[in-house]
Amino acid sequence: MFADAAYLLRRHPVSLAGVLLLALIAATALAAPVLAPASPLATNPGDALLPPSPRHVLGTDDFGEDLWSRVLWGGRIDLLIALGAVAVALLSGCALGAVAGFCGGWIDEGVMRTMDVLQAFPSFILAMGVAAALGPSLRNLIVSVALINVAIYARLMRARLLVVKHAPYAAAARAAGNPPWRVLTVHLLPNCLTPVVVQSSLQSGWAILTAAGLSFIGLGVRVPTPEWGVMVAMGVPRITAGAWWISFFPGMCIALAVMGFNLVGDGLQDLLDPQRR
Amino acid sequence: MTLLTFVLTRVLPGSPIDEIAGPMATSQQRQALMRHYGLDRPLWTQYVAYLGGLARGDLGTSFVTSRPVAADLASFFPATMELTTWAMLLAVVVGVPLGVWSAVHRGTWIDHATRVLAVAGLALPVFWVSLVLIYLCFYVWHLVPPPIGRLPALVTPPPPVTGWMVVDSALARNWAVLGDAARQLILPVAVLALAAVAPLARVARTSMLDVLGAEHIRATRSLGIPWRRVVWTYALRNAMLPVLTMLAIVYGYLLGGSVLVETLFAWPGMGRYAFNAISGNDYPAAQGFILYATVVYLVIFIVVDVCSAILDPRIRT
Amino acid sequence: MRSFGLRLALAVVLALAGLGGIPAGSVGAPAGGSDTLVIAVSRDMQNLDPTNASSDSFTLETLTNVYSWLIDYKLVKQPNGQMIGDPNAFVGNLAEAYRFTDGGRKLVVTLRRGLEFSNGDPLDAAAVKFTYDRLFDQNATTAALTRMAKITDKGSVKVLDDHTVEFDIADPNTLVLGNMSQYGHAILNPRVVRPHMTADDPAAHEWLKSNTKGTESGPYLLESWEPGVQFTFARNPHYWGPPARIARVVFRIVPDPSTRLALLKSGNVDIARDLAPLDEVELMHDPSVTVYRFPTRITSFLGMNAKVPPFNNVKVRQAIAWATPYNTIIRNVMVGFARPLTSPVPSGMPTHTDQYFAYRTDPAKAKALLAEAGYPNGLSVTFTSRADLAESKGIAVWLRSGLAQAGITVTINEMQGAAFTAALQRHDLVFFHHPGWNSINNDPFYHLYWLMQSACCDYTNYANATVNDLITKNMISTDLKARAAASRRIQQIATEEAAWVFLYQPDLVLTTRKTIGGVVFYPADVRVRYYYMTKE
Amino acid sequence: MLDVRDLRVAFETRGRTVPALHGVSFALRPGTVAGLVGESGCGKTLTALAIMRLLPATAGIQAGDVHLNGRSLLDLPEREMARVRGAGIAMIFQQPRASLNPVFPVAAQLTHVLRLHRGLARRAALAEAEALLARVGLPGPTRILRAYPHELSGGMCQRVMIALALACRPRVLVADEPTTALDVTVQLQIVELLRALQQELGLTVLLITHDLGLVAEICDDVHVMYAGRIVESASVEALFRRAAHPYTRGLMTARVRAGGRALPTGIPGRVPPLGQTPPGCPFHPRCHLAGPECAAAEPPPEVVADGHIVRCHRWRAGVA
Repeated sequence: MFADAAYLLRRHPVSLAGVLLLALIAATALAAPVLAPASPLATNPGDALLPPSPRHVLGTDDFGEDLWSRVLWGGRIDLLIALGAVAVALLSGCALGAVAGFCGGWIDEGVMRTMDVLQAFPSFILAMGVAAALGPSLRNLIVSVALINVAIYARLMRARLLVVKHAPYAAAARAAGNPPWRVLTVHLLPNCLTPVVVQSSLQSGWAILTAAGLSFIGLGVRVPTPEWGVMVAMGVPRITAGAWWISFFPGMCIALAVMGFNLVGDGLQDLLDPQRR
Repeated sequence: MTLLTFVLTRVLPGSPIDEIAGPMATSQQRQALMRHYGLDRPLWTQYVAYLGGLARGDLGTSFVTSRPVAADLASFFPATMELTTWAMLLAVVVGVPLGVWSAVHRGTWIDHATRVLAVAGLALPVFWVSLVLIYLCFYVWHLVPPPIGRLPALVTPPPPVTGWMVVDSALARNWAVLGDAARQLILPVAVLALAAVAPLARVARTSMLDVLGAEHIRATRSLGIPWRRVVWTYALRNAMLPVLTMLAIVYGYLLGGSVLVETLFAWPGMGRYAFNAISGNDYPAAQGFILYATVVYLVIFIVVDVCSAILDPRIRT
Repeated sequence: MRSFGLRLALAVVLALAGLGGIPAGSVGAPAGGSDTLVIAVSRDMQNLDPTNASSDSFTLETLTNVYSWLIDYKLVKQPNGQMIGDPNAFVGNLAEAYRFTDGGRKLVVTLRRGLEFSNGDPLDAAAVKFTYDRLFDQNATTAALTRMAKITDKGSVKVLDDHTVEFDIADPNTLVLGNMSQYGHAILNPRVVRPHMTADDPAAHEWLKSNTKGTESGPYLLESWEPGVQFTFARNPHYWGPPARIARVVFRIVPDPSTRLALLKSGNVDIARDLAPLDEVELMHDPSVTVYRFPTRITSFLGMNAKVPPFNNVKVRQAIAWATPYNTIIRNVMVGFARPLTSPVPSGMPTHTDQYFAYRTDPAKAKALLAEAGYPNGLSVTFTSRADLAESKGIAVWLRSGLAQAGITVTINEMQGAAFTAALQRHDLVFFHHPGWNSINNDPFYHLYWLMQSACCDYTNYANATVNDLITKNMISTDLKARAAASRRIQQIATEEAAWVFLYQPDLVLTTRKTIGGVVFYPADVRVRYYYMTKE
Repeated sequence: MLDVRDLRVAFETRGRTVPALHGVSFALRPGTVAGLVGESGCGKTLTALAIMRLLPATAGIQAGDVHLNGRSLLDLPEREMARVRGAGIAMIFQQPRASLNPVFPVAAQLTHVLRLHRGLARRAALAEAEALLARVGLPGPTRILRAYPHELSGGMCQRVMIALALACRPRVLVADEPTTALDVTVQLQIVELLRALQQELGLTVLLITHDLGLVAEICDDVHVMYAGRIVESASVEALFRRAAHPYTRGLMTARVRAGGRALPTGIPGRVPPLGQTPPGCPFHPRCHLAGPECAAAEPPPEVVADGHIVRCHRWRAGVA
């Protein structure tokens, strides 16, 4: 597996770049308390809207908060959103898909029709509706972003499960007297995870973008949480007034993180799908 | 489906009456309005009434625009449809060749570069790109007209036939308006296409790689057919099926209305409508929108099925 | 063999190239000629029924420009040459003259001769009677405001002759003219409206919500309304007064403020509404743009629910009032487009005084008060702001850091517009920013009644027996001296008790191209009258 | 006619180079049928693809040369090579159905080739296509022209493929297990067709097969491959009279039933997987004659008789 990965990274410098990007972002986010010169929430009325300078390397925003510190801390929030939303979607989606695929019958029918309905909604509008209903907060943002992806995982999981369900080893496990839940969790699920893993990486990028979009229309996390989407949203009206740096740097961070997740997802796809090697 | 949308709109916090009644309304006035809109009845009665209306093709009346929701949808839908369709066409024209090119040059710097480019297009927050492009292309360079919607402020729209400004003005042989409408489209179409290129290119690439590895491609090459023709004629058509499905997904997604792009370009489309409906607790409008989105989703997938059958004879039988 | 992809690509490229290549006509072109005014507005109008209209600013502005009512504010020239509609001086509008008789128990209004609605129908006493009958039958907001001024029911409105109408006033008071000088009292055309009255909808509310055709009596008529896109005014040829200077006004709905700004700067619109304060400051340096700023009487305050702990404790409210960073908020959020609010009665309203306002930003004093209140170790509160208002967000952030200095930890809770309004009107909000209340009647008791006593709008549940008593006694009264004294007393109590945190009175900022003139300001209702405007 | 010299092909996987063809050499005489024989996985198809320069992206030609009528094919630019394919050498494949593009009807594929290679107009191409289909023995050619590959049987597909290959009028035809995937009865028909066409058109044919019965039936020369090497070359008569290589003899004893898909050889063990070729003679672990020298060095080609070459240290022991 490691040899595979090493080979792949050599053949796919772009994926390697993605991994490095994500590693960099994760590292800076983790090291934010050490790297950040100021608290991300330290307001200063006299320092509002300063352009980048040696004192504030990325400038300051409306509240005189140091953007460099906020960008660093924002990495934590955004990675949390990405991973949180994907984790929630993955766990609930896979659970639903697994149950549907494993049980079949009316349970399958019911679960999958519900997923159909979920997917028929335009996803951003669905997220918007849920976020509006729950009110803006980090937790609700994660939930609304997760909800729009549940169906994807449920579908992937069910499709894969239907394939492996009849594999010889599954029959063997059943014949050995394992109870159904054990067959499902121990013998079947591990064999269904490949497409799910690939999807997760791609969805993480989407999650950050969706969250940023929700923030832009005021349904994201609460101010003054240092989240990149909110920061871009706050800075966007300042572009025309010349204060480009407020939205530019967090915008670049979003772009880099999303690119990282996407490139890694691409790479994973190649790595885990033997046909496409 | 209708039940779900009904419940979903009702869990929105707040009530439309507070906005309608204004701050000074007394509780009796508020109650009178509730009665007027039938909001005082139990939820299930409201639901039955809503279903009854639906059966007659009546989607109710929007609280915000005070017009029948059906009429609202009919006027907002073509705006989104026109924007989205042009964007999709552009994305296909750019994304599919990019994906194919990338697949053909697999593993080379061309492949890497196109993939990075495509992913970059996807990775930029759309509202951020929109604003930067508006700022540069309109405000600084004057390349495009102001982002003021479908037509400049003082232009009289052509008589509506299809609801597509470009088509309607062509039908009316009003070339000046046609030009105006087309120029208004340039920037929002470009922004939407930017995000749609990446998924199309990605699918085109993977699917093309699959096809290029197929026996029949080798057989075709063994007949001395030039590589270019093999790729663009023989392989492309085989590779189009997954692309078509992705196209449908993206198209359906965009037809739901891109709230952000429509907001920034003052485009009177479905996304804006839905946003206003949700933030204004406009139940009938929100329900109508969701119903519309579902229908669009179904229609698109039927169209895709038909197109797949045309592309691939094996599906026909 | 045909190449499907290639052909499709070619077709699209040709189509796009063809469209893009059509000669430019409007790229960067200025807004319409001198006969048309183009305005970028942030949102659409909603419900146009004058007596039961939605309260958003563009709906009310439209009503104000397309309808006329009997009595209106008097135009006066200020020392600086600016024309304003004096909120405390009234003149006849559709009325040629009006007079109080019977010791203020009757208001007799004489209509101008030959008044017509926009469709040419006569506007006479019968139309006035029809209007007020409908108003009372409908019993909506305007009816409540009319009753407030003691014109109590249909029977109080009598037609004396074709041109004369008499209003009975149950108790003489100072509120009548101010309450009548607004869109709710727009005279409606019975010949147009009556056919839309049905058993289900006796007030023709459904029709009036989205129609004005034929019943307009103001300088403009609503020529067209494409929901979500634009609405247009055209000059009303049947208007009695001086005709609107500019023939057409086009309101274009442009939801994003940066886009509106760009449109104004590039000259694609004549006026851009609702810009961000920071952009407005920037525009002051733009030689092609005029930034008008008018001081308003709009009160923007922080509400603290007096029924909910810890805000039921006067000391806690005072502590917050001492900890609030007033100057920072005015300087950084409003960028100077506001002046401090120093009393529940705003500056510009009769009897306003700032002599009781002692608050400054003094965290030490706030801490001391908190300790007295039993919170020596600080306090945690949740502050609710409107997610869709930039200034509300800004205030939340500054307040959070300001109050932190005094040991008060603030958690910010943002609510969407509709949810915020609903919670506000149920008086459910505990600690929140009220973006601005404007009392259309420039009368302190009108103002105080609504914000401190009424069931609807005493959002903070503020209840002080003395204050209540003084409002009840003096609201309906013509004893100006007693009223002034009572108003001062109320201001003293409410300020000392920190009924609210008094934040600021925002300016009305109107940003226009240099070519636009004739801007007249009406402090009473803060609505823009487009019919005075000129364009070079 | 077609001359393959010391052809070396290797796979590039996981950053490693795994040789697959270790210097394959043979020549086709004009107008004859040569068989390329061996178990699955010994590099027969790879040899054919290398000749056509249609190797998968992971495989590359390391050394050697392929000459067609004295012209080196490996040095040709891709554009020229495309011209050689079809007109110079055509190829038919193991899986006839998979070799036809599923989304185009037969007519489209056939006329395209005719128009491209022979410059026929649309109408003429259609007529020629019909004639070709008739020539390869397809009944009702007009109906077949309209059909899609999935609507045809495997045998019909192979006939269409043959028609496609013949459409360019090639000089050399490479037939890669043309009958393996087909029913037994159909196999015979296709073999008959190939033989008839070969004689009629004077084609030079390289027939790749694991079926020695088929070889005996239609080939003039035989080249036996094992683990990426030609281990024995001879005329059919010479080979069947006196096979020199123990591997060839193993193959012949196994030839009980003609056309069995998986060949139960009389040889113990299996073909070594790529990259795990044993040192010395690659066949020695399976060879009943193997001696110590077999593991030490790869045997050089030795002449058994005129035109009969073998690579075995101990062939004499076997023949004796």
